[in-house]
Amino acid sequence: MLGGPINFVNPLSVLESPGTLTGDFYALNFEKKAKSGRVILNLGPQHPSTHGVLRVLCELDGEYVDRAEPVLGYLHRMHEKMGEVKTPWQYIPNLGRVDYLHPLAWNWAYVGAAERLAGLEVPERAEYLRVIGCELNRIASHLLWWGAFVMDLGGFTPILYAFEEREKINDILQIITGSRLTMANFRFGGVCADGDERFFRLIREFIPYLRERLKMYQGLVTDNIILRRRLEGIGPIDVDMCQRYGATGPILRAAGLPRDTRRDYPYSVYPKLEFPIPTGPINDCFGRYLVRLREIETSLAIVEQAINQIPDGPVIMDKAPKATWKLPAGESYWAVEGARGQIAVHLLSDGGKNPYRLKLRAPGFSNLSLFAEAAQGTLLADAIAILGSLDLVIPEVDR
Amino acid sequence: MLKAIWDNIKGLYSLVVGLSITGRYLLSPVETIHYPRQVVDDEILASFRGPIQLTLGKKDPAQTRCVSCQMCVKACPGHCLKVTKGEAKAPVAWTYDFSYCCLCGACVESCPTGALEFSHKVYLVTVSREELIFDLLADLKKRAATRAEAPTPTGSAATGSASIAASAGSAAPAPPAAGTAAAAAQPSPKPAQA
Amino acid sequence: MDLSLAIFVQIIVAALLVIGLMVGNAVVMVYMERKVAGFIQRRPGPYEVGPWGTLQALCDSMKLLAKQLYRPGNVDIILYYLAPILAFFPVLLLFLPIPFGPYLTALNVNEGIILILAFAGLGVLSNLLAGWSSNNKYSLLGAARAVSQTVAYEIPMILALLAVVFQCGSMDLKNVTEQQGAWPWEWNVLTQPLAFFIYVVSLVGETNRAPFDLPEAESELAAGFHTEYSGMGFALFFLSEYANMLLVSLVAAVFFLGGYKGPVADGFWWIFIKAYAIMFFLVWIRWTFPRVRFDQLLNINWKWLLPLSLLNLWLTAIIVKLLI
Amino acid sequence: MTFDPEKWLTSWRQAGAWSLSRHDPAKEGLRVSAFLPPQALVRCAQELRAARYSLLDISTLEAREGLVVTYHFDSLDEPARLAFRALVSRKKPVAPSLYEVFQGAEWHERESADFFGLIFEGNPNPIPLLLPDDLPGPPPLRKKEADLAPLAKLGLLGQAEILDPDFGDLIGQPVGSGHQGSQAC
Repeated sequence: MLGGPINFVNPLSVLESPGTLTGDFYALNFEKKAKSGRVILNLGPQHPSTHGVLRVLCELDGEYVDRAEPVLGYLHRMHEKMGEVKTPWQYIPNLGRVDYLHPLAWNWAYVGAAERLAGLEVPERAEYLRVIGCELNRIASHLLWWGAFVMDLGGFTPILYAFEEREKINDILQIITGSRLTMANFRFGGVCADGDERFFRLIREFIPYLRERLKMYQGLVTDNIILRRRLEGIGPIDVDMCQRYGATGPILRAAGLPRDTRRDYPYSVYPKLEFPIPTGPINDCFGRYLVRLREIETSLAIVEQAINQIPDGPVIMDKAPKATWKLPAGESYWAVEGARGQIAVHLLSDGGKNPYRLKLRAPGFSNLSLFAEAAQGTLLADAIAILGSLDLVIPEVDR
Repeated sequence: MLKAIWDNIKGLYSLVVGLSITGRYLLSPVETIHYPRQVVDDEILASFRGPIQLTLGKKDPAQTRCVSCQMCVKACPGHCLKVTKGEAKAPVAWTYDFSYCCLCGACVESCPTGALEFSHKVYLVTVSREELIFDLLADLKKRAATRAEAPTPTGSAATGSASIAASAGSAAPAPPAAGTAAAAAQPSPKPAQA
Repeated sequence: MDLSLAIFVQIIVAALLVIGLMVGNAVVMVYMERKVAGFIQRRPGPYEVGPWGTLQALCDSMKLLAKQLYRPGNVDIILYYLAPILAFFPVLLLFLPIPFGPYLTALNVNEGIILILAFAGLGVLSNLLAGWSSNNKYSLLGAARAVSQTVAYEIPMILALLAVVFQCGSMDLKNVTEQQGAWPWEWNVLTQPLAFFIYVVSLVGETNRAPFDLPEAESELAAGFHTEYSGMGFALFFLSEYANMLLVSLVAAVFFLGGYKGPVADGFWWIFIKAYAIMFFLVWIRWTFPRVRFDQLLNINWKWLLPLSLLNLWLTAIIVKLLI
Repeated sequence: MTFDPEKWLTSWRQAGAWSLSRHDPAKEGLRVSAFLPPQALVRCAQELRAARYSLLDISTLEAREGLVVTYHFDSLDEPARLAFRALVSRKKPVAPSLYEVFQGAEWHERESADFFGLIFEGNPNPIPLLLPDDLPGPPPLRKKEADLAPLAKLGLLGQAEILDPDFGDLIGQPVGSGHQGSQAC
């Protein structure tokens, strides 16, 4: 009994005699701690607003969520084990599958960790192409989040507007990555393909276009009184909570701390680019919403500078590692800023054919872990809003 | 109290703004492409990485450049390639199981002779797993035959090293692909359009 | 005796016509909803079945009819099957007093609006039974929401209509129509703009349409009270939802927009044009706005609509008293 | 505020660290790390919490000497990533839970428990997180005896200053070795 409401027990019997529930291991474990007279609602794994296959067990007091516990693992594919049975090169396509909305950042975290470990030099043009790809990808990720979040709140149209932009970004990224979803154009020591004239032309056309569209988003969604009333003051997540749960990315920035791996641990050509780090005026759902929308503008600014600064040159180093390349022995922990927070890869090698151990630090994993505390005592609808505001991509959480 | 009323009136105005935006889009033309009747531009497909195929031979298009060195087979993370070496260097069988392929390009990039490239097959549809196991040598012969009927100028001299877009030797050699081939050879932000 | 037999036959014929109207309305509305949603979202909507997808709704209803009636385990069987029927049939009755044209009324009753409002309250019972009997927690929550929402939104709705009743001095729908003129400036909407606004807002709440579609809020409660219904059970809920929409829109047309009266020639076409204009507006806002939260929904009702409608009623009463 | 590695090295030395390492942040991504005795973990985590550090992740790996549990921390105020590690026996893998200090540790610990069969004492909800509750077989990331690499080879101790003699014996580096290197770094 995996999904849906926990077995078919009459809701009345829950009120009369708790303890008669049957369910799977997780449901029973959750139910053990439930107070009497409470309804236990099983949101997911198949549920319209759990973004894939997250499952949340909720103990409801009326419509108030008294206790919530996310149950993970429905999309677990053991990417860490796959990292140990494939050569470093062969593992690169896997990274696109870890987080399909911001695959290039995951590519970068892994490739970057290996490059640090092996001491590879990346040509500057490749670094710029990485920045452009990663930032466009971040915009695409935030756009999809924006649409899905508004859909969680009951507005169906924005997600399709977001997809229009997303398709344009996919058209652009397809030129340098060859695919539209699970992109993987990063190679050790560079990227696999150069952008052509059309690539830069499309980006130049896209930047003013998206800026215009962002104004439309403002009118259609951001200023909408219903949306504001749904989000303002809901689910405050302060710095202390972020610290205790290790939350990063827009959640931490909405809490008021300008932490951004691109700035704190400057990598690639980010030091040459000027961009603000948006921090939220408020730490509630609406603050997180605003931070993400501003990050779209920030990323646009970065891309605009990058396409103007990009130098000529090769896009991959000479004698770049091949598919059978071995990592030198050692340890490397390297992080990049993904759309959801700090993506880190802990890569250890004993000099063998495959990496010895690969640990993927998924920002969504830490961000989701605070949901139980943030959702406590909120209405069910607010809990859904909080869940949406965390920007979850379940494949990334489950890995 | 008064402020609350004023806020609500302003809020009602925001609803009108939202309605005007969706109303505008209601009257604007649709954005989608209606697939069987319309298709996306070839320009977009030119950079799409579909299932791999063998590059047409230099002298005889039907003759593959593959020398059965097994580099691609070793590089493939999905173990989807099978190359059987014949008497000479040339392969006698070249099987490609697309159902295991993750389109990473390891084979294309590791091929020392540039015998592999990505196709631009977007509309590939099969109803069974078996149909996804391609015999690439037969496919090459078929393409060579079509090409012989309608010869088109291509610039597919690029060795399969770095550029994914360099695979311009397919049946639909779009100008942008040739342009990227030039860009890969001598990268610059604005390569000369071929 | 003869007269009562004639009325009986008239009602039977009218009921059959109304069933036809309800089904036809659902077909039109499904098509309109999907087409409007499609164009708002910049896609074509239904396209393949029939010219411009016009037969899509018919095909959908065929599919629903042909589907197996799947019943989950441990449901309360009687109530489970009773609920969709109960949702469908009271709505039939509600169309009887509506004056579709100068001589096109199924049942002339003096207190037509009372009849409509009284039976409109029955609809919520079916939601409650559906949610209760289907042995699903989402359904139960949806049913609880449906009851409190519908009960709450009926009050400002009644009060808004009552203001018009005060003004016209009649509860007879035909009489109310006759007192309005053909042109828009002769309609009640000009004399009762606040009542019209309140009525339209509570109409959205009453028919459980987005942004007030809390009982079936899909991102929270999967599908709310009808989560466990498939096939014909679902189709009946669907029919009754659209029939309810048509009904309240017709009432709005009668009370505020001059009913069957219109420029050039009076007739049933005017009332339908007006009703479908209101329904188009309902569809439009559904695809524009996010959903409100449940407590906000009730706050809007009790803190804003109810005082406003009372104020409106009071003002109307004073003005009517002074003028007469 | 600038990062002062000495502060943490001193604090860990007092806590009875087995070894202390300085790292090259550009290459390894960390400033300092230390092997701490398991009983000192919670206290050191509390110090980090008081200094506004947050727990990034818990990364476990199996080496020949035992299971190494690496706790990665980052400061909320400055770029100062650091880590401390615990070495636990492969036969009886028990480590203390950091749940009381960093609530986010609960999930990371459960993940390590899934993958390596580690037991975290004090975890409030010690049930499988990512793997199903009825998964047969050993924990998936445990390696075969023959595949295990020694700690020294994995670069965890590159420039380490060994403080504990038993630990030094275990990893084959005497106390005080690597000290010069650590100073030079």
